[in-house]
Amino acid sequence: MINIQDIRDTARDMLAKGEVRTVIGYRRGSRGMPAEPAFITSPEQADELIWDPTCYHNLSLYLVHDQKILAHLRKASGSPIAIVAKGCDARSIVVLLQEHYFKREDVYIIGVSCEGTGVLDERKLASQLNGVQPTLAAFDGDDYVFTTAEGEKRLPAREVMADRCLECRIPFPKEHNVVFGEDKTGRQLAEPFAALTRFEAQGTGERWDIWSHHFDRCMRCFACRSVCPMCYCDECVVDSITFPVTQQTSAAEKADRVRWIERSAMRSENITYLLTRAMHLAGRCTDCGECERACPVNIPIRMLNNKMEREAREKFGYEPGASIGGSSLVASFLDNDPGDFIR
Amino acid sequence: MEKILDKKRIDDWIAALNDWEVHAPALEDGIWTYKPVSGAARLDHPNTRQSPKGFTFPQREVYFSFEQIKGEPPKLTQILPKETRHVVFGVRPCDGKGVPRMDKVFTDHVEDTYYTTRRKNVAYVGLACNKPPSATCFCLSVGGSPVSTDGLDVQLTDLGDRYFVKAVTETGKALMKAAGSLLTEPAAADQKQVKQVHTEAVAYPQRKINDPDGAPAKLKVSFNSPLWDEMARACIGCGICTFLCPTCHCFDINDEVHSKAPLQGQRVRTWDNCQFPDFTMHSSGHNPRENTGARLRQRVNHKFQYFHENFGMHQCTGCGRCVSECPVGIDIVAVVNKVTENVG
Amino acid sequence: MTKKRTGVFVCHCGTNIAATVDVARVAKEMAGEDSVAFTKEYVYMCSEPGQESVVQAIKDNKLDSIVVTCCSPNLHEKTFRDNAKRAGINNFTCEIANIREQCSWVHNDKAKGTEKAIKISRSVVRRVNRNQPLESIAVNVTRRAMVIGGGIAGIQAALDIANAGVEVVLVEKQATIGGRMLQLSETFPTLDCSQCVLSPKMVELKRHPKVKLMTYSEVQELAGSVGNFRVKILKKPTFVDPDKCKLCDECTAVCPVVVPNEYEINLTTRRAIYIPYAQSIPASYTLDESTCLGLNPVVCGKCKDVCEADAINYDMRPETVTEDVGAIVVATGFDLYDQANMPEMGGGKVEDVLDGLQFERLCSASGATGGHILRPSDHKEPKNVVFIQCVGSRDPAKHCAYCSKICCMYTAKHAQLYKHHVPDGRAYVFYIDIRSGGKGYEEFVQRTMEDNDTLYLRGRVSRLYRHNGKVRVLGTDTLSGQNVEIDADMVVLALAMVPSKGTTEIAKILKIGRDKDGFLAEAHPKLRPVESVTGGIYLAGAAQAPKDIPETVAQAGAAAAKVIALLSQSTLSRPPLIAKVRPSHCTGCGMCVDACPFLAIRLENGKAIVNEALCEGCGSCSATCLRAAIDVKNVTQLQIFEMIEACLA
Amino acid sequence: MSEQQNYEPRVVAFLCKWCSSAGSDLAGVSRIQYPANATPITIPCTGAVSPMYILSAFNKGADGVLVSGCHIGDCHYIEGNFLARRKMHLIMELLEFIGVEPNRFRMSWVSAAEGAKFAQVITDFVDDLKPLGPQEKLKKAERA
Repeated sequence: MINIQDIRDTARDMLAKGEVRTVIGYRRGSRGMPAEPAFITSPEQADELIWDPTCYHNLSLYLVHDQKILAHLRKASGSPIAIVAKGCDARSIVVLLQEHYFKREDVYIIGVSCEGTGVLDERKLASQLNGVQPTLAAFDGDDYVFTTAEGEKRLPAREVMADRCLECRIPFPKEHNVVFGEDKTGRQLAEPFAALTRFEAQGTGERWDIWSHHFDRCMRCFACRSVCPMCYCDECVVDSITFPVTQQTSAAEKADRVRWIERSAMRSENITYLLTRAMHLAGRCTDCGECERACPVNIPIRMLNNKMEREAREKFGYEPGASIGGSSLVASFLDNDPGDFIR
Repeated sequence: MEKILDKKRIDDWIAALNDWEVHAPALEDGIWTYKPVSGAARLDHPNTRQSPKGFTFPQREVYFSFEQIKGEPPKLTQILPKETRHVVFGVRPCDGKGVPRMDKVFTDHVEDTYYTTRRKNVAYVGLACNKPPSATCFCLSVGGSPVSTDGLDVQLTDLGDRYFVKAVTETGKALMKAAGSLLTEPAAADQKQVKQVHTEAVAYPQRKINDPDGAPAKLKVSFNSPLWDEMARACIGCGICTFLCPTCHCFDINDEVHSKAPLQGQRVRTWDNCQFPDFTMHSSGHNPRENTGARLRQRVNHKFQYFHENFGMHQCTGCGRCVSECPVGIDIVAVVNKVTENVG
Repeated sequence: MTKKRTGVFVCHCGTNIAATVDVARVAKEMAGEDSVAFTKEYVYMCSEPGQESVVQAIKDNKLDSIVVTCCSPNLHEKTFRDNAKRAGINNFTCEIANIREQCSWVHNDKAKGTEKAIKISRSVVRRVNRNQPLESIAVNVTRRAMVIGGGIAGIQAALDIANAGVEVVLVEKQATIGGRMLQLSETFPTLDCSQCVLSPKMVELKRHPKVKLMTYSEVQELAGSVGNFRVKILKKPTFVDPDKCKLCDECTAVCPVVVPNEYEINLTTRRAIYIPYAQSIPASYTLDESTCLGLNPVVCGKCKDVCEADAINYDMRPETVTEDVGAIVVATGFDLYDQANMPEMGGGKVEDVLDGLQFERLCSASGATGGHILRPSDHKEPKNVVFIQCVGSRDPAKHCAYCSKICCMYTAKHAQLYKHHVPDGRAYVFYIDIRSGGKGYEEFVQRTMEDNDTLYLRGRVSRLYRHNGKVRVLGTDTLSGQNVEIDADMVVLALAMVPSKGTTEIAKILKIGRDKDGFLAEAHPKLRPVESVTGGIYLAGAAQAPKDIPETVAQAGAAAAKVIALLSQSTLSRPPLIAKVRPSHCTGCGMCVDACPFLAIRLENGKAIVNEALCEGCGSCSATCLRAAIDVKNVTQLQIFEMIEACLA
Repeated sequence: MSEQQNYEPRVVAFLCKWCSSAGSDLAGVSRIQYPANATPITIPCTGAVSPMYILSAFNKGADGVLVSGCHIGDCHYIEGNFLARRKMHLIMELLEFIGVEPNRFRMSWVSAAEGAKFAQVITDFVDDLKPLGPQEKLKKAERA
């Protein structure tokens, strides 16, 4: 069981000593139960930090933001940033380190173990609470406890936990500077890739019916991409909402961008966008599930990434975020990679 | 015109609207979405995930097609929306409020043919909120009300086993007339109950913008407030807030080329979003709104200052979608309150 | 980007293209492309007037780029790029659309062929529209060559190169150079002694100041490209110092290990320490590590004890040597098709059924029998010998599809040699037909038949087996239409020539292609017969296809001439189609660094940097980069994108 | 039925320059006839085939996409086809996963010597594509 005071003390201490310039963690949000990202820069603010089942955000995204801001301001990073990271978040940081996005010494990882639970899926909770609005969520052993207008409501975490947490194999941040909570690696609340396996059992036609329905619904708000720490490209190859233009960029370079897809949110374009994203996350996605959580129209985006994750694991023996050194999945190969599909 | 409709007969009314394509909220994939009605319509939704603005301002609008054979002048053919008549059931008052605001944008100075063609062919049958459907509702703070009829053609009020049906516009009357004998005259008790439901609805506690009337002036002087950057620190720059918003209307125009020789394609308008980093990117690489703070300020100021200066009303209708759906908890109510808190 | 002015030149190739592609329509469709300012069709674009018209059209129409829609770029890309240069525009703005090999020759439906030709041409026009003018990259040349294989092909190539003053490294897998030719007794059609003509060349090679000889060595790895190869060679230990060895032969006398002698095609045996032939170069013994009792004085050590010259050293270890060379000749030779694949011919298990090379060793004065033809089973002179041609060759259903080319001639030679040794013997030859093209070849065969009284039977042998101490051969004489049954004392099989064991591996190491039969593939069957598809690597001898000695020597000379020509230049130009980084998009993730097979990319200040000298332009980086921050020049993602579009228009 | 017989699938074939493109040249030199449905795009190496090319070809209406290169171990660039094998495996799995018919994407190894094999690969691919009919799933609708 994590005592939030430990995290606060660590944050306060490090800020007071000037060892870090910011602590990125979670705090109470203004709109009710869900936590929100907190950027703590002074020791006095440390007590704002919280740790509860709504701390679902993968905060490593803000390490990426920080690098972008520094690059924009042409500033060196100076002292490191401390970040509260769950198992999946820490693995994201490992992938970012593997891709040289920043240096290990630029980040101080305050690891938090998800222990026997994980984070909340608000959609599951809503269906359990039948319209009652919770105002606070808390961990209590293997349960979540919710504060509502109608009193306290206790639910086994397993019933309202995010699927990815149920399926998580390593709910512990192996890469860390300091870690809180017990390492419950090996706990398995649900079969990994369970939803994926169920989905795959269907025929080609059924799979297409389901996916085409979802592809039709994508609005291309790019929340999935914007919330993803791995989608750090300055310009997305498929549909850019950011152009890295510098004084050196020639007119030809500006004009000659490949238009892989149109801006129209049509099925064909949405497919190309979403499949490209899945391909580009192959071997990089650590299944933090933020893309699926952020999606305002509930497209099961995570399943695409899961599919790639399983292929990488089962066919190529590759585990994203397992180690800082070593080549990326698609930048490497093994002599005995499967080739039966090739004629 | 005020009538009573037995809840069980709503499908008969919809069936009677055979000149119209009828849409109503349906629960699909865990969210409420406007769908063409097939079978029974149930208006027991809180609010739809997306606003109904797509009926007049679709995410993709084709302006015209173009064709050019090498050496010849280009040929342009305008493509106007089909003149299909749509009626949308279950529109919440906040989204109804969005309609006149969109009208202002697309018809006030310049008439946008694409918008007006769609607008004249759509009717909204609203549904008053007996209590706020979401914890993030704040219509009362922005000149709205859970029982507002603005922008609607018909207003329904849920009276348990029946709806109180009130015509707001001539189109609304026509829709009601099409129902014929399905609509009955309200009894005095009905009138009384409606009044009571409406009173209670307005009295129901909501989240509050502390000084909505003072907001335009206060925001104006807070342009350079450091709070913008602070409040936007967590912003991820996605398009959820604007795409779900009933009044966000920014768009991008692109040519979609289908063939290069001969040149063929379409010019299309698609939704755009002021929170995307490229929204104000100049081709030089300079971006006047270069960070999330500047972009959040733009959206909030547009809702609460610029629009107000132009049209004398807040653009925000208090639906709360941008608050509830923001993946990182950016909360327009909190932002306005915080930025205006200690100003004059 | 200012608009391109592209010229499109549609070649009829006589009727090769025009018969199944509507060339006029291709030209018309291309004229409709935005960037196309000029189109022309012509019957033979590669002819002198055709080429001139291209040059003229470029000048007259101020074209800045051209597309020639014709045959494979392997044939005329260089031709037309040179023309582009001659006309004053950059040669890398010229591209070829292959509408012959990839279209007109493989589709006889004119409507469909035309449609496809248009798509191919259009995609290339779109590609050229984005081609950048590029300059070739000059690289220094290493003025050294390597020859792989020390048979007659390798020896000849090495001598020719060395005599031009270029240093040569000759790498031979066996303990001696000489190869297959050293195993032959006499050669057709002159019946001169094989060793007598070869040995002087071997000695010359050994003594040549420009030749570095590496026997008992194998090529392991190749890096670099034309002009600058780096070759890793494994030098296997012989455990005998050739400088000390006095060739006294005391060691073999004491060696307790007896194994089949592969140099005598297993007709005799040798010891674990041995010398392949008396004429071996280097003239030294070799201790075969795999059969020696253990290189250990405690276990055996007899040879070391007996060696007065102290030439034997058990502590020798394999050594890896790196050689830098500018060009390579591959002359790895042939083996015979394995008899085990031919159960109808006894599968190699019937006594007194020999292959051609074994028969050569029987005839050879240096062979096991001292030049007497004695059959292996009982060492008696065979009185009836059956020679069978086309064994394993010309049999696409079961064995090798190709004609092994030299078997008609060497069988005739074998028959003559037999008759010379055993004048009262009877020689039979089973043949399908006689292929005796070559100077003096037909006359030689006729002499075999007439002067040497050899019975030629036209037909195949269906079966052979031991019967009453003889080999019973069952065959058909298709001329008389009768079955033939011969009880032979000895049978000689003219087995098909196949690429030598290890050809597959060497081809892989060198990245040169093999043809469908496994022989090393030439770059073009007619116009580039001694070049491999890889620049700077040349082919000689039977590794490329079955051939006889004169042909082998000629090809070796040709390969040597190519090497000398290549290395006579002080610099070479490399195609500039190499990777280029867009620093604005590069985040320095390093995935391209990992993907690059040539270690040509490194990270510097958080951005990828391409080493232009190492980059080969394969594009693995660009397909791996997630943010399109690296592209191969003139094969950019934008270009491929537009080509895809053109293919589906 | 007759419509299906008349239907001609449109295939984009990415051929590596050294093996499969040379193999297709050999098919030409040998005059081996095969269906004209596949338009070749020659690329330096299969390792240069970005998954984007495959998605893009389907987006632009290809009924089938072929990627063909050197046999494993024969890559002119040493290991480009190893990298390609992994990438193409992933994109193939992904396409199948969302319900694209497996026969729409194909990869083959065709060496410079395998002219007949090249012709066979194209023939088989076109035969397998015909029963599937036009590819509409990923294709950009021209008018919407």
